[in-house]
Amino acid sequence: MNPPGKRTGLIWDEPLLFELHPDQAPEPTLGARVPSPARSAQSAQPSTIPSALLRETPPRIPDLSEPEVLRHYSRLSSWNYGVDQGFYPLGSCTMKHNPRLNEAVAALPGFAFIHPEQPADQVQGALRLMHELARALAEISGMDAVSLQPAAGAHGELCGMLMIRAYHQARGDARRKVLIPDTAHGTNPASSALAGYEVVEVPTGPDGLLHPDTVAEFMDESVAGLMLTNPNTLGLFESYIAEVAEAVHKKGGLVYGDGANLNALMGIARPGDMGIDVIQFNLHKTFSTPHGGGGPGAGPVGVKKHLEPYLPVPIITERQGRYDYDWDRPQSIGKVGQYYGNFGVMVRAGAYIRRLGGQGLAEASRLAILNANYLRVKLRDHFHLPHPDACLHECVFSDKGLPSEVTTLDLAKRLMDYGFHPPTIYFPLVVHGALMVEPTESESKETLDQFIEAMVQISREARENPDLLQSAPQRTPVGRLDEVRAARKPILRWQP
Amino acid sequence: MNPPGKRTGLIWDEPLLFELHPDQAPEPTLGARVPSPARSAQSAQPSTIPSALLRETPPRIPDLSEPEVLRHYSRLSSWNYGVDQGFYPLGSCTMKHNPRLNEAVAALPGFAFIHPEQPADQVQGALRLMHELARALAEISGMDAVSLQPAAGAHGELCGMLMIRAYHQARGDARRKVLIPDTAHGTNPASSALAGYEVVEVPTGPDGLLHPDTVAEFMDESVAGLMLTNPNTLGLFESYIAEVAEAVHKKGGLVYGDGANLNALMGIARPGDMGIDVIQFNLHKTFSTPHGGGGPGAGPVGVKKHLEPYLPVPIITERQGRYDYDWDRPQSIGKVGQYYGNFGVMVRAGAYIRRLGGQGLAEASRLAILNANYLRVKLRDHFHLPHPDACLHECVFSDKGLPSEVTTLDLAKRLMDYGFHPPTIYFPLVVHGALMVEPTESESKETLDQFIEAMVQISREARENPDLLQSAPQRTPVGRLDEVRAARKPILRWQP
Amino acid sequence: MLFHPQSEADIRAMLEAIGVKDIEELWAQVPARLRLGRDLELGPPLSEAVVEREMLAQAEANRDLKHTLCFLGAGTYFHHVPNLVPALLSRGEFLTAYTPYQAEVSQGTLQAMFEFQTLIVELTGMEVANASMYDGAEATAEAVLMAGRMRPKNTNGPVLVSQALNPAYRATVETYLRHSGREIKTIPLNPDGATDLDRLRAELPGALCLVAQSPNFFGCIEDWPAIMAAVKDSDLVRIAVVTEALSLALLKPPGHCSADIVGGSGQSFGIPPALGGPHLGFLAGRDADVRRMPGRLVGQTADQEGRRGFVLTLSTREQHIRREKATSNICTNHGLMALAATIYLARQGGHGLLRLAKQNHELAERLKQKLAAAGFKPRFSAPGFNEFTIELGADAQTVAERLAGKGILAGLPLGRFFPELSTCLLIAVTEMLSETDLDQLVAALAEVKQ
Amino acid sequence: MLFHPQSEADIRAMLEAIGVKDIEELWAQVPARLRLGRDLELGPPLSEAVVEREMLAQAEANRDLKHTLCFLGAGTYFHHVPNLVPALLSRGEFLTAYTPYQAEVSQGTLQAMFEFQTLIVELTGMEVANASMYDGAEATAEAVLMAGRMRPKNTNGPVLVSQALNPAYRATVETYLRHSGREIKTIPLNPDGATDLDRLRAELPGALCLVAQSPNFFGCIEDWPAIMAAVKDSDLVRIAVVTEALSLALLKPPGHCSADIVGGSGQSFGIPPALGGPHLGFLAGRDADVRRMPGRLVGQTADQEGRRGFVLTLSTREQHIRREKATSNICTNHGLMALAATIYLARQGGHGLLRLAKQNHELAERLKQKLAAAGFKPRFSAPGFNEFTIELGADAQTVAERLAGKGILAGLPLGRFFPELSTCLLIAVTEMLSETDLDQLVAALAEVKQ
Ligand SMILES: Cc1ncc(COP(=O)(O)O)c(C=O)c1O
Ligand SMILES: Cc1ncc(COP(=O)(O)O)c(C=O)c1O
Repeated sequence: MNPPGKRTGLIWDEPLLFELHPDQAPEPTLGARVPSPARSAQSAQPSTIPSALLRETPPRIPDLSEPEVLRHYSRLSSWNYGVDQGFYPLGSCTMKHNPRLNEAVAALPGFAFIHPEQPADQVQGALRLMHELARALAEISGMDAVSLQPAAGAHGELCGMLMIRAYHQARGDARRKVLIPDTAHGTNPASSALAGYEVVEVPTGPDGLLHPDTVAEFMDESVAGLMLTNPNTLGLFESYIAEVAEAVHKKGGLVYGDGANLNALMGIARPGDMGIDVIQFNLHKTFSTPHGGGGPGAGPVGVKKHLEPYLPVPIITERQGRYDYDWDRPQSIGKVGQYYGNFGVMVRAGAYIRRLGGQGLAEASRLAILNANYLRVKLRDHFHLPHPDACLHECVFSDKGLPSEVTTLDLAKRLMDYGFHPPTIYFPLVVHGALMVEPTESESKETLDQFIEAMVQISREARENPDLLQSAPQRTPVGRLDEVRAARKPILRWQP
Repeated sequence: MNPPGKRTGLIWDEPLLFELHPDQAPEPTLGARVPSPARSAQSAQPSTIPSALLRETPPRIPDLSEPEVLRHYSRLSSWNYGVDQGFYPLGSCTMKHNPRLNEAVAALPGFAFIHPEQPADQVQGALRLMHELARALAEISGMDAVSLQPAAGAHGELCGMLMIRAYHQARGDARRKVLIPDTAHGTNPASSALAGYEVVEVPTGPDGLLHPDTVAEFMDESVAGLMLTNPNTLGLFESYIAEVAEAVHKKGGLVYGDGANLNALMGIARPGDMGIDVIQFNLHKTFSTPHGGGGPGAGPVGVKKHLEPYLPVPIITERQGRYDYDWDRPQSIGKVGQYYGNFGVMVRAGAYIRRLGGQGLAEASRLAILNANYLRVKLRDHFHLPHPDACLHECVFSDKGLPSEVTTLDLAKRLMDYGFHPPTIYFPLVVHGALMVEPTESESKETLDQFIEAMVQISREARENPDLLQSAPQRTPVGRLDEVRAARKPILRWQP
Repeated sequence: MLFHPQSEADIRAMLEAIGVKDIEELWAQVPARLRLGRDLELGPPLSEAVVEREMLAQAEANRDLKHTLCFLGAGTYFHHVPNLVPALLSRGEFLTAYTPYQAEVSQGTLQAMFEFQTLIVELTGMEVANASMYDGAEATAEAVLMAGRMRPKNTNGPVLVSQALNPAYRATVETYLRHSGREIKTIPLNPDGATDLDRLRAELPGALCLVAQSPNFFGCIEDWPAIMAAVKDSDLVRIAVVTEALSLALLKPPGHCSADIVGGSGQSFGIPPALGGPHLGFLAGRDADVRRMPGRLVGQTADQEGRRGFVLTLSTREQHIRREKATSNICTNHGLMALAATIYLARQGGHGLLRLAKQNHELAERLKQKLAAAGFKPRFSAPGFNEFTIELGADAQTVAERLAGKGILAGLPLGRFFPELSTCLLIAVTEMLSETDLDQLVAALAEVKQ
Repeated sequence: MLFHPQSEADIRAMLEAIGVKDIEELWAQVPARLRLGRDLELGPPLSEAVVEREMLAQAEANRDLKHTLCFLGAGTYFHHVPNLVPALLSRGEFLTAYTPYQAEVSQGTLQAMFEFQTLIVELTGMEVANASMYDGAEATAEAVLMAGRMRPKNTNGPVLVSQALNPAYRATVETYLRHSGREIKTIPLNPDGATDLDRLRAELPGALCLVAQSPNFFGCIEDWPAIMAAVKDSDLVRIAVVTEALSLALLKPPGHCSADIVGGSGQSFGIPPALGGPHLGFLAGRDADVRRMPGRLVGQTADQEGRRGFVLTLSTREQHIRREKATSNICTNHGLMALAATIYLARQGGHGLLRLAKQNHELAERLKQKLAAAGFKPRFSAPGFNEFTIELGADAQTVAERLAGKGILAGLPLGRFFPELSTCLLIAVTEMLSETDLDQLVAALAEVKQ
């Protein structure tokens, strides 16, 4: 492991965009400015718009040249860490490799430059792609029908919960509550609440799993359903999932499966075979589409037959090789977004699925599990692991046993000095000072070994030289940032 | 100016490709390997090739996955400095902005995926582009005809010198020598030698210019021609160019103009109007095509009427809107490369010329001159400037007045610590310890001011704290590298 | 090797370290009867070359806008995407990072988002903007929910929605509200195409919020000053929606007219249409309401040594901290699209953006005149920006289909959304169209009319 | 603003600092009569959108290989370009840097070039390779000049060139040699398509070098061991040329058969055909001759603290140091293309490259069989790699033109280069072709034959 920071790096002292040309010049002169895309007479003032409806001054955005903009964002990018740069074991986020084929095909004019209101017969290739992607997701998950409309995982959750709601409503069965295990991701309760449900937290057992008995206890006719993630956020497979689902179904409830962790299951087991009624897919996690510094993602939602009537409109249909939009679905929950979903993300996921095929996807899951378990075993002697004996695609350590002056946050920041992106921290909430590591299948044994070595060294530093952790990171463009100060007196925009 | 190196940067400790997976594994198994592009039976051994003609072992290149390769070269790239990263005033190289439009259009399948042996009627768009580019270059330079075949500036020089040779030969006039001023770029004498000429160095005057009298002195019937650069490598316009050319022509010689510095002249003056008979263009300099870490460039060559018969074959012709290759040119020097030149580079240059138009190109030259003169004036009190009163697109400082323990090299290395790419050093040879600064038009006054401030500060450091210069650079991935050691016992390839 | 770097030797070594015989042992927790027990039926792995070829064929089975004359708008606009934008977005440092939870290694994303927030504030005339929403429709729905949080006592008051709100936005708001019991009331239009202020005034009492769009769905510019004056004495939350963000460079921003929330789509800023997504939603509000806003916010702070830096902030509004009490469930947002818009706006500059907006407007006006000369009357008389509704005097769907066959996307036939407008076409004009293109449309329409 | 960042205020401030009234004053040195005094006639500045549209139209006026069946090779091969390659090449750090004169800020380029040199050494079986040449033809010409430096006493001996050397390579060598007075002698072929070793032996005395290509222009694999045996007792410099670099993964590399220099084209390694350029030339030699090599060399060294690093080295061979005594005039080379090849080879790996080579070979053999079954005989019997010459029994130019009209680039009609082969077609087969594609060619040829 190379000791941090022998040499200093060229870190640009890059100002904010607005500080690049601090004094806004008057309208630039002919030569220096961008010629009009079409040759049009330059009239001073739009004639048909009353001046009361016009802006008084142009927006205050500096007038820059292309090289300045290019350099500004190129430099800013160098302050960022992506999967392309190094190991990014952000738990629950599946930071796998983003194949460049995906990007190339998504940029094809036939995909990028088609208008959502073009007649269906002008976009047959796109509709076919969507139709085939939906079918592939159904096959992977064991669900009966899939809508690609939601824009992200949380959006898929909301969509799913609204369908559950519509389902009950259609049967005149007004239910108020949704059960959610304490291991759940924050979006689960938030989505349930957004769908108008009261959230009831269900405790998991000491084994980190949800138990059918517990669920049965909470289950009654006021409960619309249960929302759970499998494998859960501890990286554990919910072994009692079938029994849990049965307990829910017995009382007329439905089971929502958060599919964010599907990277652990492809070709191994299918949510649809476990009693799950509705699930969302995170294409930006399992299906290799880039995370973009926080999106865009895509959160298609899959359902069993009984929920199909409630899917958002439109649905893409196929009849004798012709694809079309079906808007005529009276029981649909309606639209959850402006159009048909994040098509550009679907293209990428579609390319990935074709490239790997069934075999390749299964191998991805197998190797993701192998990688996580390797880390689990290699690190469990150095960091406390609440569930030391098993995991699927990720494993969660706690801060137990760390010297009291050292926090999980310190540990995360210190990892930066070793050249790694930190894992997810302080989640799931059921683990104190959690450190959630998801290596994904994309990492080599060499990389994992380097990470292990760094972690072991840091655990030693934590004991012998805690200051190294507390003052970390040292090798980043800025030192540890004061989050409290940011929140106390928020500065949320630049001001001259 | 921010003082260098407060924070250390994430510098990857990236091994060589061959060290990534040190032990070459046996052929990887099914799942992990790239599926065959076409489904083809996998036979063990090619049946029709005698085994004596087959390789004994596969090439020793590690078998890596896509994410590993992506990360390896992404990391390596972060050790590199491009124009996108910052100011790159490499004199004589015209490191101007590379518009991204150029890259996009060059990548269009209709340009990138056409075969040089396709029938002309399948590549009419490409031939038209070449034809129009040649015409535009003729207009810019004032020459009569242009061949786009040479692959770089030096290649264009060779091509031009071979044409001069063919010209004399055709007239039964065997001449042996070529005159080259002492300010010339190294490629000039090298290209002349490659064309079989004896090189005679001609001294420039104390004003840095070539004088007609001097040239006349050297000129006789054994001299095939003169090769000069205008503006020359001191950034000075050869004011006596017309008289110099006359002196050469009078004795039956021809004048070769090295067009590498054309960025100083567009729309201002034209080599073809100054008595120059043949010139090469450096598309990667003047016409904004990227330098690619050392190419590819393109070095089209323009000639006056009397040299046109000697242009390399083929020539692109146009007749009634139909474009074709003309191979039937009996006096041609033949081919200087495999096909028609670096077409991909031509596409980029063509886009640039269309985008800027005549006005925009002139403005580029005007601002390039402005920028260089601003640096000249702002720095001339701090660094010795052999020709302090004038320059066009670049200016050349010397090491005169620097403390004796400090070299131009030290100064260059210290600039890196301030976040700048160093200028060209030790060229032109006529200036002792030269520092040759070419800002180009792409840089803002802000950037120039920062550079000036850094230079001024370094000149102070040179006096007060020379060690700072001698031990520079500190902020780069490696410290100053030992070039002597590299040359003494060359290690030119990786070995296990 | 493909995307997985483990060699067989690696796999063996790892299995040994873990202490299992094979990978299957690692999912012992999965009950046997829940296992799939067969291969997924998704075909064999394919080479990059083959997938690329197939995808190219599928892409070419669509008629792309670069090979049509596009007068379609209606919430998605075919503007030029400067090549700088995809070139920068494709940098792995931006493309393959995630939510900047770890600020010190994410300053690139964070500073760019801070710039984005500032740009949206400047364009909308508001005080604070979040770091993106999914799209304009979702942003609008979230704006309505935010209004509910801003008026916590108003648990039942209706949402007033201008009839000229984009129908997809309207539909999304409906989906988000359906279970809440809150009513949605439509404020109809004046004959000139702008929202009827008398009808609006009549509905004010007890209403939670007003949602109006300008330029509205029919291309008409709403008179923000007049609307705001009409609701001046009401407690309702004023939500302004913008679907053609370019208009903000030319028109008086709603934030200069006392809007409380401005939401909409930023697709016009360097984002390709892509059959409707990913686009960009934005949401801006007032400083006082920032803690009721949904979505991520980037704030400025400093490190120990006082160096400026940026972090995600006020996250107690968010689901990962507040769970069911969060202001929204949004997690992954549209960060890369916000970056696209940021780069786009930096590239245009204030003057450049204004010039482009004027150009769009003028071209649209020119087309209006040409159409009028050919006998096609605008349906509404209110001023417009770059889009307008034309009365064809014939079934617009039929006309549009015939022109589509000739490579002209003449506009959106309005009958599907407003049966009473089935002879009307909604036409958008951007800088991608030349004078000749306008003439071609007019000629084609005239031909069809005969 | 466009590409120039100076505002008017900046320009004024700069002029003032310089002490001139306007920019024109700065070219006082340019005599008035040499000034242009008018605008360049190159049209007005155009927006990015307009140029993009025009260039797209011009690109689409070409028939690209992604929309044809391509059996054209002859020195340029239509292989798959992995998307990883352009994605990495487009990173500004690589794309917009120049020759790595300043090593400490150029380690990315330098290490990659060092890897490239190593890869070429490994593939050719030689000891040292330079950091690229322009293309295969120029590399070959430079190899011949290098041979001259290796045998300084042989000032007059002829250059022996196999008749099956790519004609464009041959032509380029001729151009480079024309003024030298050195003769070029052609070594003809055996009927089987390989170079005639008897004729070669006959020409050995006094010759400077032998230039032979394998697989040769007609697709035939030359028997390197036999050729090298034939020239064993001669002092001549053995130059091996490779135009289809992929063959090096399958065939015995010339460096394993005592070649002195290996030069050729690396275009097959991730570089698009692009109407013939930019491609990639490579040149490899023996350690003993390194100081006689042309072109850049990257060498390993260390910094003061012993950290490994890379620099340009042995530059006393180069024009910027040695001027007219340099080993070549090359300055700007094809660095980015060398990087493309490096990334390509890293992506394929040794086994992957071999597999791909086998696949190319097998497909070519399959096509040969299919053609034979349809009555088209191979012209030569020597074994081939992925390219071969077929006898059509009709004018090949005519046949090729007819097939081109049907979207099939059937191959190169050889009559233009070898009149005696005017009924022959040179056919290349790569992994971009499927079984069906092969059948289509056979069927189309059969149809034309009737
Ligand atoms: C377990 C889990 N569920 C749901 C989500 C929400 O997905 P998204 O961020 O796409 O909205 C996430 C994402 O972080 C997650 O990890
Ligand atoms: C003045 C001058 N002439 C000629 C050349 C040679 O051009 P190229 O490097 O393209 O061969 C250069 C390039 O550095 C130059 O600066």
